[in-house]
Amino acid sequence: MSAIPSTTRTWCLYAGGLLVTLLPLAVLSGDLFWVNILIYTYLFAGLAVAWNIIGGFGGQFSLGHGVFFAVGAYMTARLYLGWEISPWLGMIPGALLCATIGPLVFWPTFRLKGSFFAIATLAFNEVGLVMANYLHTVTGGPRGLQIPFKAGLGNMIFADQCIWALIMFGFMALCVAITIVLMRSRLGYYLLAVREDEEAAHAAGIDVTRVKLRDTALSAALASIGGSLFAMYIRTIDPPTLFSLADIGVKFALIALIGGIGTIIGPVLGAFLIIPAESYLRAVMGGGLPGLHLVVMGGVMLLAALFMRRGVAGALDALWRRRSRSAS
Amino acid sequence: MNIAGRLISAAILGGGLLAGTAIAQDSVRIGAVNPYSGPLALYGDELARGYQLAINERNAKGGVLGKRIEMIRGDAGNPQQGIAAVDQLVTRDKVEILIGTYISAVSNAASDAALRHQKVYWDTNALAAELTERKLPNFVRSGPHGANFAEMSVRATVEMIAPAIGKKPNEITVWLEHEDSIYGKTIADVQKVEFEKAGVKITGIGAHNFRAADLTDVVLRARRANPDVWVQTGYVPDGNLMLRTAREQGYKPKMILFVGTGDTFETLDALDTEYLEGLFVVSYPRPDVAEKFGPGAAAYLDSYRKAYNREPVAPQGMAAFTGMHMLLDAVAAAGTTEMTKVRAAAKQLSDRLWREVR
Amino acid sequence: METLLNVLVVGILLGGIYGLVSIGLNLIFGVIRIVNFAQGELVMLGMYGAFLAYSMLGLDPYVSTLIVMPAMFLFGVIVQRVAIQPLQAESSMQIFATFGLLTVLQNVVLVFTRGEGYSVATKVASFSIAIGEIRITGTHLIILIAVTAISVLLHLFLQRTLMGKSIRAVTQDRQAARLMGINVERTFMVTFDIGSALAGLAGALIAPIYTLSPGIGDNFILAAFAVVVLGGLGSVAGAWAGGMIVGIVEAFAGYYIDPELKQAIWFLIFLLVLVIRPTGLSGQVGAEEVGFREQS
Amino acid sequence: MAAALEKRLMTEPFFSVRNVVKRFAGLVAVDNVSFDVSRGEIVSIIGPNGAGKTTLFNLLTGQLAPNSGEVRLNGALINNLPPDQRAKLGLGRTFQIAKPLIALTVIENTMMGAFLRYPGLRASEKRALAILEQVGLADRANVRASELTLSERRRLEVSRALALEPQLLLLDKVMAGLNPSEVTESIALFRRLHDTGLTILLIEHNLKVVRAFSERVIVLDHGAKIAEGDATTILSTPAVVTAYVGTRKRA
Repeated sequence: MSAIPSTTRTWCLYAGGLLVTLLPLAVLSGDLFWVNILIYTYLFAGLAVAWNIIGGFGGQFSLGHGVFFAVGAYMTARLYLGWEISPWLGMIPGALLCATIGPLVFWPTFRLKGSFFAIATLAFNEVGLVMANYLHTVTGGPRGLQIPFKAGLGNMIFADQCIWALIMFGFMALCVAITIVLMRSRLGYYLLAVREDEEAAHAAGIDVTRVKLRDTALSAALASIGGSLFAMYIRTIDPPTLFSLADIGVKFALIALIGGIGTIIGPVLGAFLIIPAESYLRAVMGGGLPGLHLVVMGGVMLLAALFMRRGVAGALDALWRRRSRSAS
Repeated sequence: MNIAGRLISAAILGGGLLAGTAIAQDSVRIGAVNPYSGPLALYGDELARGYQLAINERNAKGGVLGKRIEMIRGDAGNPQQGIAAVDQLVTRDKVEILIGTYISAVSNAASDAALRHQKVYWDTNALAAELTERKLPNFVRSGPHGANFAEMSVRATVEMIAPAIGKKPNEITVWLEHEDSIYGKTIADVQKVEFEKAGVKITGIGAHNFRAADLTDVVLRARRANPDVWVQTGYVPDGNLMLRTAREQGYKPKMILFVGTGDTFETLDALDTEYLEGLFVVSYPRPDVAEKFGPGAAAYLDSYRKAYNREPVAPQGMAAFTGMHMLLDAVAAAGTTEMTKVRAAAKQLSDRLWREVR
Repeated sequence: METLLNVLVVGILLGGIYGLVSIGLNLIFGVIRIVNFAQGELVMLGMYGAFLAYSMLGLDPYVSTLIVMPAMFLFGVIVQRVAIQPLQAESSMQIFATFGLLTVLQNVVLVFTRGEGYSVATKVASFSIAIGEIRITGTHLIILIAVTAISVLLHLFLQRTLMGKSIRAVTQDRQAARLMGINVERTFMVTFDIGSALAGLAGALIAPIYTLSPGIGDNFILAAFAVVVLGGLGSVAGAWAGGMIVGIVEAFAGYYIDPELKQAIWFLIFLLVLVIRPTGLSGQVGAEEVGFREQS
Repeated sequence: MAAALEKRLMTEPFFSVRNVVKRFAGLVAVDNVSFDVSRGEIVSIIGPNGAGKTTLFNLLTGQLAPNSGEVRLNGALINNLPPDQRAKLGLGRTFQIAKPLIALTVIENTMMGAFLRYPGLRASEKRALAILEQVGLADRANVRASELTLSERRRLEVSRALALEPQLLLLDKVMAGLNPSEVTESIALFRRLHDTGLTILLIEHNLKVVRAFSERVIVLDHGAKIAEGDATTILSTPAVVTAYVGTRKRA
C-alpha cells in the first residue's frame, strides 16, 4: 500500500473541500454585506495559503509578505492607469518581479532563524512603506492610486460583486492547487526536510538555499497576484493600507496559524474563521465602543498562540488520529 | 466625563445600535462612515457627535420628510473596511443615505460602494480634491477640501501676516512643512502652486512622518532656510512635537502658520501659552468663533456642551454638524432620499447660498 | 561647524531615548530570547501611568517612576505567567502571542481614553542648557543620564549578582543551568519582570516629550528591536551603543539627507548588520550560535 | 579524448586524501593526513578519542573545509563542495548521532535521498521501498521516524544514504550504542552492501567490528596517521596498542 495518497483521491478530496466553500456564496449571493466578506475570505485564504508555502512548509516565518502584496497591487494599477494594460495581463509582470526580487531580498537573511528572520522581514515592510510614500511617480506617493469605475471584463472591474467572489474563489483554488502540486513534488518533500533539519537535508543531497529560493519565489509570486486582485477590487490603494502590519503583514501568518501552519487546508480554514468573525465584530461592535472588537481579535490571537499551536487543522488531525488509533 | 461615565454611555449607545436595526421603517436612517476604532477614533467619534447634534435638532422640529431621523455608525479605518461598512449599513441596517468620512481614502472606496447601492454619499470632512474630480453621480461634498485650506493659508500669509511684519507679498519667504500622508501631501501640493501664484518665495518644502520619534532635523532645516513664515500641515502629535522642539532649540520664526491642527486643548496642554502666542491657525471654523464670522457657532457650542457636558474635542465636529444640516435641507428640498434628486437639490441650495454670500 | 555639533548632540540625545526604550527589550529579547512585540505597549503603559500619576496625584513624571516601575513589574509578572511562560521555546508562537497582546493593550487604552491626546508637563526638567547654537533640554538630559546609569547598574547586576549570573546561565544553556540548581522558570520570570519595569520607567521618562496616544508604542518597537540586535544580543553596553548609533544615524540622515527617508536609512543599516553579523556589534562569543540554536 | 579520460581513471585512485590539514585557531586537529581508498574496498579509520577521527570525517563529508591539502573523489576535487554537491557526486554519509526527520515517516525519510536520482514521486517511492527491504525496515515504512528504536534509527540513516545510490558510503560510529545481536545484524547488512560493489569508509573505535569486516585500517593519533595496512597486522603492532591502551605501567 503506497504511503503517498493516490493522485486522483487527493485531487477529489481537495476539490470537494473547495467546492464546499462555494456553498456560502450560493446561499448568501443576495446579501452584499456577506458577499463582500466572502470576497475577502477567499482572497485572504489564498494569500494565507501562499504565505504558508514559505511560512508553514518552509519554516521561514515571514512577516514581510506585505511587500510582495503591494508590488503586485501597484504594478497592476500603474500598468492599467498608465497604458490601459488589462489587469489580467498586468498581474503577470508583478508576479514575475516578485518571483525575482523575493528570493533576492530574502536570500541574505535565510541563514537567520525563527524570530531573527521575522524581524528582518518586518524591516523590509517598513522600508517598503517609506519607499512607497517617497516614489510619487510610480506609486502615487501618499495619495496612492485611484482606479475609476469602468466596468468591463478586460478592465477586471465589475458592478456585480458575485463575479468578484468567483474570481477570488478562483485565486484561492489556484493557490491550493499549486500547494498540492508542490507538496506532491520533489521540491515539496525537500521543503519538509529543510524545515525539519537543514544539516540532515544537506546530507540527503538537498541544496537547501536553492530550495528556499524557489519556494520564496513561488510564495512571493502568488502574494503579488493576490495584491493585484485586491487593487482591482478596492480600486483605491495607498501605502498605509498595503503595508499595514495588522491588516496584511501579520494577518497572513495569523490566518495560517489559526487554521493550521504547515498543512494545505489549514490556511483556508483559518481564513473562514478569522475574516468573517472580524468583519462581523467590526460591524456590530465597531460603532459602540471604539476598539472593543480589536480587543477581542487580539485576545483570539493570544489564545490561539497559547492553546491551538497546531491550529484547527492540527486539532482535527490529532482528533482524527486519536479516534482512528483507538478504533484500530 | 470620567471614565466610568463614558463606559455607561457607550454601552447604551452600543445597545441602541443593536436595537436600532429592529425598529420598523418609520424613520429616515443615515449611515455614518468614520474611523470609530484605531488611531483616529477620536475624530470619528467627534464627527458622529456633530451629526447626532444636528439630528437631535431636526428631530425636535419634526425630523425630515415627516419622519424621525436616525443615525447608524459604520466603523471604517481603511478602504476595504469602508466598502464593508457601506454594504453593512445599506443591506442590513437599511440606511437610505450615507454621510461621513474623516479619512479621504475611506471616502473614496465607500462612496464607490454607495454608488453600487444607488445611495447618496454626503461627505462633510474628507479633504482630498480627487473625491469631487471623479464626478460620481452620488457624491456630494459639503465641507472644505484640501485646496480651500491651501488657498486660505496663502490668503492668511498675504493679507494678514505680510502687512503685520511690514513686507509686501513678493518679499515674504515661507517654508512649507507637511506630514507625509495623503492629508499633508494634498494640501502642501496646492499650497506650493498658490504661493507661487501669489509671488511668495518658497525657501523649501519638507515632509516628515507624523509618528517620528524626533523632529529636530525638521526644525533645524527650517531654521537654516530662515523663512519669514513657517507653515506646517499635520496632525496633533507631530505638530506638538515640532513646536516643543522649536522652543527647545530656541527657534522662533517671525510667524508660524499651522494648517488643520494647533487650535485644540491637546496643543495647549503640550505647550505653555507663552510660546503659542502669535501662532496662526488655518482650520475648520471653531465652535467658539465670534458670531460675526460664524453665525450659529455659539448655538452649536451650547448644544454640544449640554448634550455631552464637555468641551468640543476638535473643530471638525462643527463642520460635520453643518454638513448634516445641509444634507437634511437638501433631502427636504428634494422631497426624497433618491440619489439624483438629492444631489440636484443640493446643487440648487449651493448656488443660492453662493449668490447670498457674494 | 556648529550645526554639525548640534546635530550630533541631537543624535546622542535621541540615542538616549532609543537606548532607554530598548533596555527592557534587551533583557527580554537579548538575554532570555523572548520575542516581545508588546514591549512598545509596556512603554506606552508606563507613559499613561505617569499621566495618571500627574493628573490625579499631581506627581511630576520623574517622581511617578516610583509608582510606575513597581506597577509595571507586577504587570510583567501577570503577562509572563499567562502569555510567555507556556511559549518559552517556540519563538514563532511568541510573535503571535505578543502581537495579540499588543492589539489587546492598545485597544483597551483606546476604549478608556477614546484616543484623546494627553500631555504631561514637568517642572523638574523644564530647564535647558544652551551652548552657542546647541540646546540640551532637561528632559532629554535626564534620559541620557538615566539610560547610562541603568546600563551600568544592569551590567553590574548581570555580572556580579547571583540572580544576574543565573540569568546569563539560563540563556547560555537551559539544561546546564537546571543541573546547577537554578530555578529556570523563576529566573525567566524575574528577567521578564525587570524588563517590563524598565519599560515602565522608559515610558515615565519620555512622557513629558511626546503627546500620548494608545498607538505610540508602535513608534518605538521596531527601533527597539533594531537597537538590541545592532548592539549585540544581551550585551548591555552593546544596546547602549546600538541606541546611540540609531539615534545619530537618524539625526544626520534627517538633517543632511531628508527627514522623510531617515527611518528607511537606519532600517537598511539594521538589515545589513543583521545579515552580515547577526550577533551585532559586541555580541558575546557563542551568541551567534545561541541565536541560531533553538533552545530545547 | 575518451581514451585519456579512461587512462586517468585507471591510474587515479577512486577516493584520495592528500596532506589534509585542519586547524582550529592553533589546535591542529588533522595533521597532514593522506590515504587512498580504491573502489569496492572497506576501510576503517580508528584511533583513541580525540585522535581527530570525527574532524577528518567532517572534512570528507563537507561539514568542514580543510585549511590545506586535497580530497578527490573519482579524480574530482571536492575540498570546498558543500555536502549536497558531494552527495550528487556519489558520497553518502550517516551521522554519529542519528538525525532522522522525526516528523516524517520512515519511507519519506528514505525518499529524501532517493529523490536525488528519481525526481518523480512514484519512482522515488518505489526505489525507497526497495532500499527499506534491503535494510530490513520495509515493515516500518509508514511509521513516524520519532517512534523508531535506536538501531532502527541507525538503519534509517543508512537507508537514506543508500537512497542516494552512492559510490562511497561514509559511516560514523554506526554501531555505537547497539547491543551485540544488533551489531552482528548490521555487520551482515554492510557485508551484503559491500558485495554489491559499494565502497565503505567507516569510523569506529569498536575493534571487534573493525576486525570483523574491514579489509584495511588507518590509525590516527593526535591528528596524525600513525599506521595503515590490513586489519589483522595493524591491530597487533605495538604503536597502535599503546595509542589505544596507553603505556603499560611498570608494576
